[in-house]
Amino acid sequence: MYFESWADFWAMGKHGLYVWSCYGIAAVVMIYNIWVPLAQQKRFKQRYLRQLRREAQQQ
Amino acid sequence: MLTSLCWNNLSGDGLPVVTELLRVNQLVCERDERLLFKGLNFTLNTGEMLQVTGANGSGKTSLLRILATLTDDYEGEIYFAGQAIQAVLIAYRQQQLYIGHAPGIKGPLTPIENLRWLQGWYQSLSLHTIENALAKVGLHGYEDVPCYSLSAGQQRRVALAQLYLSHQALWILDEPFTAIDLKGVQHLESFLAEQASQGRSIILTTHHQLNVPDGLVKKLNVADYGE
Amino acid sequence: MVSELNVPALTIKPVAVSPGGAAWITLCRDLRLGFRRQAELINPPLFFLIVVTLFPLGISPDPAFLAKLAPGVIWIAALLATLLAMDSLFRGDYEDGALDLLLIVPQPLFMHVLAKVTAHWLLTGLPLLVLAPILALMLSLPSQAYTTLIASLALGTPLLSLLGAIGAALTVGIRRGGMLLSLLILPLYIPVLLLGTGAVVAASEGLPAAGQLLWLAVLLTLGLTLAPFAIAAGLKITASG
Amino acid sequence: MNWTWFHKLGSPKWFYEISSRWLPWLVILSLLLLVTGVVWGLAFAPAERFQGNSYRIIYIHVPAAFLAQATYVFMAIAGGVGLIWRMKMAEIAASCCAPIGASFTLLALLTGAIWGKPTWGAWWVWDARLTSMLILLFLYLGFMALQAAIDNKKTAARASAVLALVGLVNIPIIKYSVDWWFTLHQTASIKLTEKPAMPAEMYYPLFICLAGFYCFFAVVLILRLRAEILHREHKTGWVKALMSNKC
Repeated sequence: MYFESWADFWAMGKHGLYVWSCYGIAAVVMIYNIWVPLAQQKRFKQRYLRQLRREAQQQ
Repeated sequence: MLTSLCWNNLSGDGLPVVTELLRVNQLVCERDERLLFKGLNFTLNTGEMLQVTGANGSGKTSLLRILATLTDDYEGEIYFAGQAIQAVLIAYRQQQLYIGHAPGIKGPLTPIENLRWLQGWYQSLSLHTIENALAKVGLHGYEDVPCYSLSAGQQRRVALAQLYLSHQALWILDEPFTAIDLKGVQHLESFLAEQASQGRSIILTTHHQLNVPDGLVKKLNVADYGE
Repeated sequence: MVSELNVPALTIKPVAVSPGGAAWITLCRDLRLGFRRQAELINPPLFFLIVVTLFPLGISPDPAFLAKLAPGVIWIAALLATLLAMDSLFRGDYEDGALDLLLIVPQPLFMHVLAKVTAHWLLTGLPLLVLAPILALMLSLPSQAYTTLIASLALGTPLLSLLGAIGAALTVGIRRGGMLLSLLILPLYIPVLLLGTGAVVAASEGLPAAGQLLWLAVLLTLGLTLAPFAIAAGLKITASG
Repeated sequence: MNWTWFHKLGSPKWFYEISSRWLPWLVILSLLLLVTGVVWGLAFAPAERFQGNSYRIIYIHVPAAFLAQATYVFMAIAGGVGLIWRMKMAEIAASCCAPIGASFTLLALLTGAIWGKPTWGAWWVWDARLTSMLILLFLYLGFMALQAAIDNKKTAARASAVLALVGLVNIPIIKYSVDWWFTLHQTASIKLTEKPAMPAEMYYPLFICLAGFYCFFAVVLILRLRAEILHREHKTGWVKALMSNKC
């Protein structure tokens, strides 16, 4: 491990703010990219189920 | 300049002689996930009129736009004089005249200038021929009036004046009678019938009953091939 | 010669005008159309003039400062004027059905598209060229940079028209496509802007500007050969939409 | 050369089945690569002589920038294939790529700007790479705006494919003209820290992060494609069957 202690690791030698904000933004972008298709699929399934139920009632 | 086009029997002066002009089989057209028609077949011989009927939105205009090669967003085959249309596209486009819903008449230009542009890429026209074509559609005296001061019916007559100028073998007319008065309609119907008897084939969409010798007209209801 | 179907056979006479001839007809029609609408002809140069006069008012009338600013201001104003005029290129034809007819002519669409863009450039791009020296005077551009300014605009504005026409062809089917057109095409204008201003800045500092002008000529030839294909494809897609 | 695999690739049903088999492995692989790359880069790689630890942002900035450009090229090619061979899958792939590419361009821009603060002293510097990245973002936004503006799905896909191809031809031109423009106006402060030669142990985590980003892109693209396929093909039989037995 390059840094002596965990505190050193978080501080990153006075550049901690920049490094961690970058990684934070990266994490947000990645999670957003994963979340959007999953949410889309879930929303679509619900819509399809409702449609199925409506058709079932009509018969 | 007929590129890549071999005809079955050539007439005396080496020009191709054709009887079956257009054959369409298994045509399928979808518009925004809505099936307009499928399995549509018809053949159009020279000297025949095909009246395309059907309710609004049943795909009449889409069919005409497909036949006019305006859109290639369809499945199925179209044969022009026995050749697949993609192979003889240039020859086909030389032989077709398309007048759509919006006739393509520019307001600031005079009828003569409009016709010179509309027919400009098929043939070079002398002023005299344009003037008597305009006279035939009843626009005598309006030759040099800018089209925005003409009525909608007159503007459509300017577009229809192309029929008196064109040598094409196939005419595709989308609602040619809209905004034309009664006398004009009868005059146009008799002209179309006379042209058809001389071997020209005409595809047109109209709602009213064509009073033309019935041997000439074939009817095609697009709705029959719908959902 | 009546065949067995006793249907009158039709001899098909090949009939078509040469591509060059047909393109000439479209060019003349568009020029005549443009001159018939005198009122609209004055808009691009007027816009060009007004935008350039805003800068001395907005920033500072000090000649030394303006001289540094002049190339960029003139080029950006020319770029915006071309972009604004671009929407009218196909919209008029699209609305009255003339565009559909243009798409089914026997001649290759490449020629007609080139003719239309040339006509549009003659009506909107050329006046900017004529007006540019006057505006350079107003912005106290050093006198040795005038010829380079004209040369860079002469090479640049047709390129701007060609690139803009691609956007116009793609957005002609959309109702309020004007704003979208600028969003699509501005990134493509950036190299032309950089080279154009670079040439004029170099000339005003007395440095040789031949390199930038030659690069503009390279991009213009690239545009002249490739852009009409993209424009034709865009128009076909809009028509079949 | 039989083209069956090419046409098979074009059928959404086949793609859906294949992707449901490959997806878990891809997720594990990308997770593995990303975690090792980031941890190695953050914790174990040595600090850089001039910039100290702020250079560790490179393990996010460079892969994101690479991915942004690679996605645009992939999108343009997919659009081109959809346009020429009318392949439905290619059209869907192109429209699904755009948001992913745009998000990575934005990530590259933000991380580049934040990295600029400690090294160049300003939040935004008109550096050649950052400026080209900004223009790439505009290209993505233009693509998505055109796609959203046209109602007919098929026309939208074909029109934006043409735009993507035009953009693809222009990307090298934009890149060179921006680089040339930047060297003309280069301010002293940026010249000092030109790309430092990196010792080997800084490069390894970078390659791993890069591979991790590409796998991540594949995972997200497949997820989006599956959602889009179900949406567009809900009339077909196999989607109905899939839906009814799944819930």
